[in-house]
Amino acid sequence: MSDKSPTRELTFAEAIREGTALCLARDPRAFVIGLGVPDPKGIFGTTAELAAEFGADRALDVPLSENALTGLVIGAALGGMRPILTHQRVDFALLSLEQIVNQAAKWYYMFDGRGGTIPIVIRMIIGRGWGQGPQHAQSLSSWFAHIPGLKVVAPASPADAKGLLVASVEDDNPVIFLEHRWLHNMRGPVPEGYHRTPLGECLVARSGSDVTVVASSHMVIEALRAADFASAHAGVEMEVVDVRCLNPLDFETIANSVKKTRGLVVADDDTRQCGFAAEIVARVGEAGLKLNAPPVRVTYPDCASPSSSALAAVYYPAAPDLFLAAARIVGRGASLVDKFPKRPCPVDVPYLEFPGPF
Amino acid sequence: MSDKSPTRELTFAEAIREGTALCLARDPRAFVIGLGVPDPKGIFGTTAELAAEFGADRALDVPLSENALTGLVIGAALGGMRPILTHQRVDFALLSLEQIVNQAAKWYYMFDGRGGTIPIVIRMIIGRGWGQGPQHAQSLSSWFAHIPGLKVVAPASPADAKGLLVASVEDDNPVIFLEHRWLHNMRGPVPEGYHRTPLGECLVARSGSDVTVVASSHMVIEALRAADFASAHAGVEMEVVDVRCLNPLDFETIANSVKKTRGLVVADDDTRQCGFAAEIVARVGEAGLKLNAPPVRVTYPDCASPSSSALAAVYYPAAPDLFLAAARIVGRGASLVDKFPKRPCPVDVPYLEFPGPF
Amino acid sequence: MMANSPVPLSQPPRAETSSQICDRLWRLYLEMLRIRVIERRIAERYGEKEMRCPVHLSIGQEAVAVGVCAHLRKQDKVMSAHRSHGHYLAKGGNIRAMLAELYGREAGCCGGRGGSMHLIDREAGFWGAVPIVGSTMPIALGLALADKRRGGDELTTAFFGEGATEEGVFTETLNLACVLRVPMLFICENNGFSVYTPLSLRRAPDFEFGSYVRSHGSLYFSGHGNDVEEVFALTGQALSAMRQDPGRPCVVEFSTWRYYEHCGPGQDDHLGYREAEQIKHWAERCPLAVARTRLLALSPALDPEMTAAEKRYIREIDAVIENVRSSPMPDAATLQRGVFAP
Amino acid sequence: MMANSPVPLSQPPRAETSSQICDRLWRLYLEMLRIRVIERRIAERYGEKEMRCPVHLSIGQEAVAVGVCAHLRKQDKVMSAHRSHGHYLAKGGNIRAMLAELYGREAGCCGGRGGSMHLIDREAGFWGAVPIVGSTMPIALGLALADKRRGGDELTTAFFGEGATEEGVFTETLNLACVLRVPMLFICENNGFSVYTPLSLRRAPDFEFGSYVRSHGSLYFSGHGNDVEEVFALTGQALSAMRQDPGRPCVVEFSTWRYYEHCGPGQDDHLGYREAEQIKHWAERCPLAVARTRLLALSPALDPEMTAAEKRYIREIDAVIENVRSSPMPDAATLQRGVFAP
Ligand SMILES: Cc1ncc(C[n+]2csc(CCOP(=O)(O)OP(=O)(O)O)c2C)c(N)n1
Ligand SMILES: Cc1ncc(C[n+]2csc(CCOP(=O)(O)OP(=O)(O)O)c2C)c(N)n1
Ligand SMILES: [Mg+2]
Ligand SMILES: [Mg+2]
Repeated sequence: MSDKSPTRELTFAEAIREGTALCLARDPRAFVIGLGVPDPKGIFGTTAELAAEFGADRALDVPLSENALTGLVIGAALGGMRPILTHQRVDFALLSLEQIVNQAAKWYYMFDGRGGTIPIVIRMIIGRGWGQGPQHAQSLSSWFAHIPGLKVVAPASPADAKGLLVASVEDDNPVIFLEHRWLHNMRGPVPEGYHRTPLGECLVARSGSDVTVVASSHMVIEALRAADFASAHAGVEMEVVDVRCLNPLDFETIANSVKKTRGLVVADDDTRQCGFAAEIVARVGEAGLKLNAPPVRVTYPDCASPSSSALAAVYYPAAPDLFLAAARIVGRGASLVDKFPKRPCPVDVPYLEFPGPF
Repeated sequence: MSDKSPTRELTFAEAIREGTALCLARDPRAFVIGLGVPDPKGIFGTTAELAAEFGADRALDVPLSENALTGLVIGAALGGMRPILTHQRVDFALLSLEQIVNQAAKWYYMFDGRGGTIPIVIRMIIGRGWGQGPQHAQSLSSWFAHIPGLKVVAPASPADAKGLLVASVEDDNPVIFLEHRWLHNMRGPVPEGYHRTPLGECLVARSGSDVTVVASSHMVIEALRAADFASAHAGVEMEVVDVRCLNPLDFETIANSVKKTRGLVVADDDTRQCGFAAEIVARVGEAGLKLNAPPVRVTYPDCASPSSSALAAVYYPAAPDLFLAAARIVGRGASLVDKFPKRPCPVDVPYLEFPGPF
Repeated sequence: MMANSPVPLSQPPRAETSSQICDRLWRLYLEMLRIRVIERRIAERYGEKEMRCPVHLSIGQEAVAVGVCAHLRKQDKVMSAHRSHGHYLAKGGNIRAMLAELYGREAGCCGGRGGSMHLIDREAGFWGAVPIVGSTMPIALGLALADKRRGGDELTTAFFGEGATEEGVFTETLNLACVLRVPMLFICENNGFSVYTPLSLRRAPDFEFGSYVRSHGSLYFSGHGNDVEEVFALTGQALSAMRQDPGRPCVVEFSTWRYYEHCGPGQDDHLGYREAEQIKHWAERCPLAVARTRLLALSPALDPEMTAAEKRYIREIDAVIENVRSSPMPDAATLQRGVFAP
Repeated sequence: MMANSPVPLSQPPRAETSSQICDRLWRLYLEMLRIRVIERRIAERYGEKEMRCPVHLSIGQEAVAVGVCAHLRKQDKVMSAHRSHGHYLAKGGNIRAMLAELYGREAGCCGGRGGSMHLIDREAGFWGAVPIVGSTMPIALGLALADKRRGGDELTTAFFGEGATEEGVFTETLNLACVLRVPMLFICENNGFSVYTPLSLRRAPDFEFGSYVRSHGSLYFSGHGNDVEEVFALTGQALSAMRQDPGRPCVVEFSTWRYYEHCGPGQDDHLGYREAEQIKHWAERCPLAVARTRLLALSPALDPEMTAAEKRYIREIDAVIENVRSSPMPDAATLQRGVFAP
């Protein structure tokens, strides 16, 4: 790992692109495949110019056949390749769950190792933006985290996007790599060179003593905003634990944080019932960790994601909701939520210039 | 509802068959469709002779096309029919999740009611038996319960199998009807006539004061066995709450039980992480219900279901495990687990005469 | 308000044209023009960022929608996919409900929940569009099956792009239609691209769509999709073939071209993913220009009427847009309404 | 111990037969006989309830497995589905590992985790079978793609039933093979049934599998699957067609019949789901009987050798079974081993 210029900034999408290019350069067995991989937009820039740089057979476009395509990368992996499969939306990957769940996830286990490993990375874009609506804005992270044998990664920063992608490609297991659409254009420092972030380690993204917020992917951004406000205005110190990898789950880091703060908010960019947030709350309960107040899940309500910005505004929880949950647990500052700075842009885009339409 | 002969006994499979026949007789819009529906074995007897009784177009066999078939029943339902779709294993339904999740579950909501309702019942057989192995013994109940817009039903008794099936066919929403393979041949009293069990109500299958066991489907049987033993040998009174309907969930009944017993065991025929058991534990935690000891989940370990009986014996939790969990919570009787009566048959069949091979 | 339904072909010939052919073409042209004007307006106003959802314009593909729907009665059913504006409008879908949906308003056909990719107007016989490629094909088949079982004579039509035929669900659906003998109409709009991906990366050079379809036991026709008269005639042939061979589904493939980017309000030929020659070929075959030239040859006097019609449609769509823009957004309190049907 | 690999055809002709034809047929026959004996033994002993997993016997379908695999080298790859015993054995899969798997033992090819529906022996070139219908087809394609990219000359073959071709994944896989130009061999065993469901409920009367396949741009052959010489010859033709047209996949369809129930150790013709005439037709075409008759016509002296071979195979399988039955069950402590690869 090299860390020559830690202050160099890239967008999340550029970081994925850089990580991918490094993998392709380093390992001739790696290739990227999926609808739109070599196209002019290059999956929001994450695969831009890879075909030009590495050749058309290292960055492949394909017919609309999500199911067979998934089988194909499983077989290619068995045959020694290291494919990176992309889905422009997790919603499309629903067509391929048989292959992911029955085959990729179980192969190594069910053949007792003699079947070989399935080193594939399946990138899926999750989350909202610009009124995508009910069939283009799901998360389903708990679905993947429910399946033994799948590693499930959900980076929140450009650095982790790169580091976790590289580690995912190196990993000998099928890895579901979830990218929230609102992260792609976010900038942040990204280590140069072949940089790897181990799978299965939570990151304490901000430390605090009063209450723990467990979050992943874009919810980490919201949690950090909430924590900034809470610290500055309410004297509440929120500790933000970025899950980063939903499976295998580094519960120890979460438990240590909760032991310290005795307060728990779980933020999850997904609907509530049987979501990943439930798992965190359940583990904390089972572990018998003492809490000063009942734990709180901050999630989407249990309905599909609506398109209209008027409904999106109430559907998606954000930093103020996390602040409010934390303040109530701590027992002070809740009324300050009205002072929470207004978003600088409409609720259905991550920032004012968000281009849409996808 | 008629209750002429409450002591009449049927098997779980016969009860489903009877409920289905009543629906077909009462509502000309209802039909059953799926691989093997009219075949000599009639899906473990649940569809036996329906084609003979109601005609070939009310009990249809089909090509191997789970995905399109699901779309077909969605469309037929929109067109005014009331289809009952069967899958011989939940594992095969993985091919149809796009239709179930994106279309059936969301249709009514996403078109704001103007799209019409999707009154379909999708029967899926879950669970183990006779070494089915990694791809024929899943549950995935939490997956379905995670999706807003799907009702999820999992009966544990012949009476409920009939009553919930009838209610599912009457319901205007897509209903996922989960049948554990080990239940089909179990006998129990079944009300005669057109009998309906409302969706969304838990059943206190056995009342007790010391600890609550929340269970569904076949785990209810194990929980009742555990409760019998606990009461007879350890003086521990386990209250068994049969969930029956995972979505919408009647949490009130569960909460009332937990308030009374201040102890919680959740039994789930599924792998652990992000399973349905996590949801129950999370809700109890969030509700701030006081417990005398941390809650316990009794689930499969997080690995695929192995075929060999030697591994099945340790993979599947059973009555003794539930007793042990309860005894530990209550703080007495745990050592009596060694006295738990041995199963009268091998661990990989529900009873000695279980025919196999499916 | 603009007309919400396509001009039905059963109306008596108009007085101002002499021949029936000219009359029909005039009405088909008007309907194409109406759709073109509406979509152009959407494109023009999209930059205002008030339509906050993806839009897949069908500009260039109007002839298929109009030529096919001209055969359909109100009770006949249509389903479509992401690129459905044209199908919705040609089938008589409510224009205000559509625009309100694009503007995320309460009055939208989905109450604002769906956006452009989820159009519906069951009263007009438009039973829904969703953006998962291929997914309405089996649903439409189910609708057709229900009608068949009820003994109804409604025809169900599914519109989809050639990309959708690559999904396994296409063969599964077509096979089910053949096996269950459900006479449904599949309209494939082959515009050569799936987003930026050309057919050459998605099908082998010797792939034969016609024999693929026929091998299932289905009828198959194909023709030029930018000539509305050919679309109309071929659809008529397809329908009469279906009547002569009851119980058989039919797939009709039309070649066509989209003039705008896959999704969004702009044109993107500068990106270079489509060959200049192709672009030129299709630019010369704009379905409106083709029809217009032919109409003017038949009846030069229509020229001012065309201009007048276009102006009228512009006025009408602008009025709809203004009306919609001043209409309320959905009430946030309704967010969770209808997760379950009562 | 029995031979674990099929008799390779490159061996010099045996001394006791005069013609090469006879020699080849004799070896093919022996391999079919070996498989038949093994599966018959499984059926006979299944009632002891020690093989505690579903079994899908391929009794009656041996000629396809043997005739195809006779062309394959050890490094060539095979994948299969639920009915895979024949393919596994014909490809040279380890017989003890297979039986141990059926008996749920530690020595099973999956350590007891899979049961009969999950056979694997990569050393023999058998890369796995799983019971989700159709699912190994694209996986096999991926294997073939990997070999192609590596510049290897291995051939990958997927065996599947005709039911698998109804799943959308079949067309998706075949299309990907054609588009990516991956020369892989698809062997379809058409035994007319998917469990109890006849083809007539699954395909239209005029469904044309050959043109379905060819429409993708794939090669296609078909023939009698109960005549091992025809299977061998046709597979040879298919392979040379593939060599002549590099980059093209090939589908070969063989008609055949299973003599036993879909799943389990018994016969179930009394259930009446198969017509008496069909049953009779196929009973007369047992692949072993067909080969035997032909062999004896060529070389009557083989009769006692056949009997001797059968006895030997019975002894061998019985020895394997006894060996396996006394072998240990998997250690419960290993239950969670290998959920993730290290
Ligand atoms: C199952 C699925 N995969 C991928 C997508 C992304 N997508 C949206 S439209 C589209 C192109 C479809 O091409 P075609 O069917 O030819 O329709 P066209 O856009 O050309 O009208 C794609 C790939 C999707 N919506 N659904
Ligand atoms: C996706 C899926 N659907 C259903 C099944 C149940 N099933 C197991 S084998 C089988 C029959 C398959 O028929 P075919 O492919 O012709 O093979 P055969 O059994 O005739 O050898 C079926 C339906 C399954 N295993 N997988
Ligand atoms: Mg297209
Ligand atoms: Mg078959």
